[in-house]
Amino acid sequence: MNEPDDDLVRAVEATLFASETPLTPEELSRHLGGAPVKPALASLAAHYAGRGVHLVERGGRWHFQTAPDLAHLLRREREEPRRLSRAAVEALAIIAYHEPVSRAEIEAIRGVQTAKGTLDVLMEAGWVRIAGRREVPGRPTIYATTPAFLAHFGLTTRRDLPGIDELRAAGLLDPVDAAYAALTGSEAGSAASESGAEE
Amino acid sequence: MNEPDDDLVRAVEATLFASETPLTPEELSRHLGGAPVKPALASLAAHYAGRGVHLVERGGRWHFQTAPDLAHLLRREREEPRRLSRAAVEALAIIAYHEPVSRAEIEAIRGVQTAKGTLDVLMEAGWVRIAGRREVPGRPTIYATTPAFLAHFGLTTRRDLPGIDELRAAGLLDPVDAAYAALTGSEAGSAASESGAEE
Amino acid sequence: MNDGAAPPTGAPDSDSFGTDDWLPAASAPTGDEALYLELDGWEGPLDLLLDLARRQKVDLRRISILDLVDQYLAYINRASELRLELAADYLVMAAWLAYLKSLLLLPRDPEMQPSPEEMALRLQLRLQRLGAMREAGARLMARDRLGRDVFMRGAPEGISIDRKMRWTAGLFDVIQAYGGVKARNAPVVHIVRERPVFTLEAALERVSRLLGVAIDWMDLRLFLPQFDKATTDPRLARSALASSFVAALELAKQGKAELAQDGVFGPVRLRAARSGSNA
Repeated sequence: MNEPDDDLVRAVEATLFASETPLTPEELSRHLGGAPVKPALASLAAHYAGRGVHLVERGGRWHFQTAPDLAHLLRREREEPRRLSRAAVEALAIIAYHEPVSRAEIEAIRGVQTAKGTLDVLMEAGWVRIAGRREVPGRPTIYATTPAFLAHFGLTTRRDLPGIDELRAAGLLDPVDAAYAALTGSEAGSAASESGAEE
Repeated sequence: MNEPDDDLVRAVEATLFASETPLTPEELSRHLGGAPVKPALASLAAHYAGRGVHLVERGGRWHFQTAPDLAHLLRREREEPRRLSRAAVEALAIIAYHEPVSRAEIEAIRGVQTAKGTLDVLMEAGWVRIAGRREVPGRPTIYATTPAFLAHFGLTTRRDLPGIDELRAAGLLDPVDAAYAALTGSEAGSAASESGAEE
Repeated sequence: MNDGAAPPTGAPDSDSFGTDDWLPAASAPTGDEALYLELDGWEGPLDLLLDLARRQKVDLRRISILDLVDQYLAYINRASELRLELAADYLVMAAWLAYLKSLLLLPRDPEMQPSPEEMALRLQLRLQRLGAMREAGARLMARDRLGRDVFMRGAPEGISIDRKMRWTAGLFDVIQAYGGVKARNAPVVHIVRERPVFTLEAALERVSRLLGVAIDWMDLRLFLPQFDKATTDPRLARSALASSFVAALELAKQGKAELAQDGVFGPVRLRAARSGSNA
């Protein structure tokens, strides 16, 4: 086979590169003043065969495309750390302490509505899973924590979660005392007042 | 120089081919999992140097583009890029050669007021950006060129601006006051007359 | 591309510009009048001066300012004869140039600041700078331009970065949140914390007992039980004071005690009621 003219190869290369659509050899040839482009196409395809970009023919039209083994480079995931919202942390805590638990039960305990998206975030994080349905009227979905939850929070089992008594001792569970301590300025409840002050 | 890893070269090639915008080495590296991409860029640029497509650096960002000598083949179907007014061309040149520069400084060189729309056109084209304010009384806005400006005009850096070295050596980028002082050995202080001359 | 300024309609005699080939083709000047009508084509008097200087076809550094002044003034005069409306800045420049010319031609006044030579040199420097930037702009526009002469890839696949959230929370956040929820929604029971008080009954008993042994006015504070300050809650002492004061009022009401206070906030004194007298 004759080596195609180098200038023609370059012209074909540039034209296909700049083209917004794949081109047939006829279109290319017309664009390049009637030059016979097929040898140039073959030469280019051979040149690009081992590279990160390939020159390929699809249905009689030629175009450049990323080498198939590098297609994964076209999509990349980037992790972004993001803190859970308060609602999500509360829902997670309720699920952890009460599992398995339905959304209605979570809402009853939280005292406010819980958006569907809140539970989705917890499932996306991999900490909460659907644990079936409660066999009551309406058969609500029930939620439970996952092994990833235990792993993330450094717990061996759910029993490692501090109990109600410990929470109270830590001042995390006593709004009346907390309010009193805040009013009298005594030091007893400064930790508790923080949670007590939240609504 | 060490030959960069062939897989990395292919990955850089594929990523730059696929990217819709020029990429900095840092962006490329982040996309490719932190690999050091500069040797790969140099190797690719050398490989493409004689081809119909070139790998070029413009303002720290890299992209592939068609070889300039093939312009005649590619230009015909393309519409002309925006035609700039004379005022806009002058303002662009003044910003590029003097940046960062305030509107008053542009006007001092051009000898006429610069319509607000002139700078807007340059900013809309993506060639000029607001580069902050000059810390002098009135804190005027100052303007500078963008990487897109360098890309559009085929400049690797501002040092490639045509004739910039000669202009600087001839003092033609210095303000009139400084040039006058340099010529006469006088102090730059007596310079208020410059603006006085216009009024 | 009209930028809102006076649209550059092309300079007259544009082939004398050489580098200004990026301009729209100049309308061919057919005569004086056509030429002068092109006044709009200049971007101000400095631009006109630069054009006139270029017509001298010498290096701007060697330009004769006097010739240039003459040309400019001739130009403005001609335009006036043709009754063309001239923008004020052209006339101001003309006046200034006429003044400069007179200074350059008249005998020197050595005291004059700035000297006419300085003024002329500054004008020349300005023209050089404008000329340099005009040429730079033309050279810039003549480069291989992206989208006109060179092209980026026509149909890039695009690279996309999917952002994936990595949610973070600490165990303490979870526990604290649970405590918060429980606390928030527990049935509210108001419990007054038990605290040391000196009851009114105790105060009544103590004040009436001590009143019996007192012989004259005594400060109320002397009726209070003595607490060890180091070990006693100060609130107990305040409680005792309050209870004792109320006890004193009560005893006075019952006619068993007399109260006296010499001034506002002064010490409250009391003594046992003298028989037959009232408080």
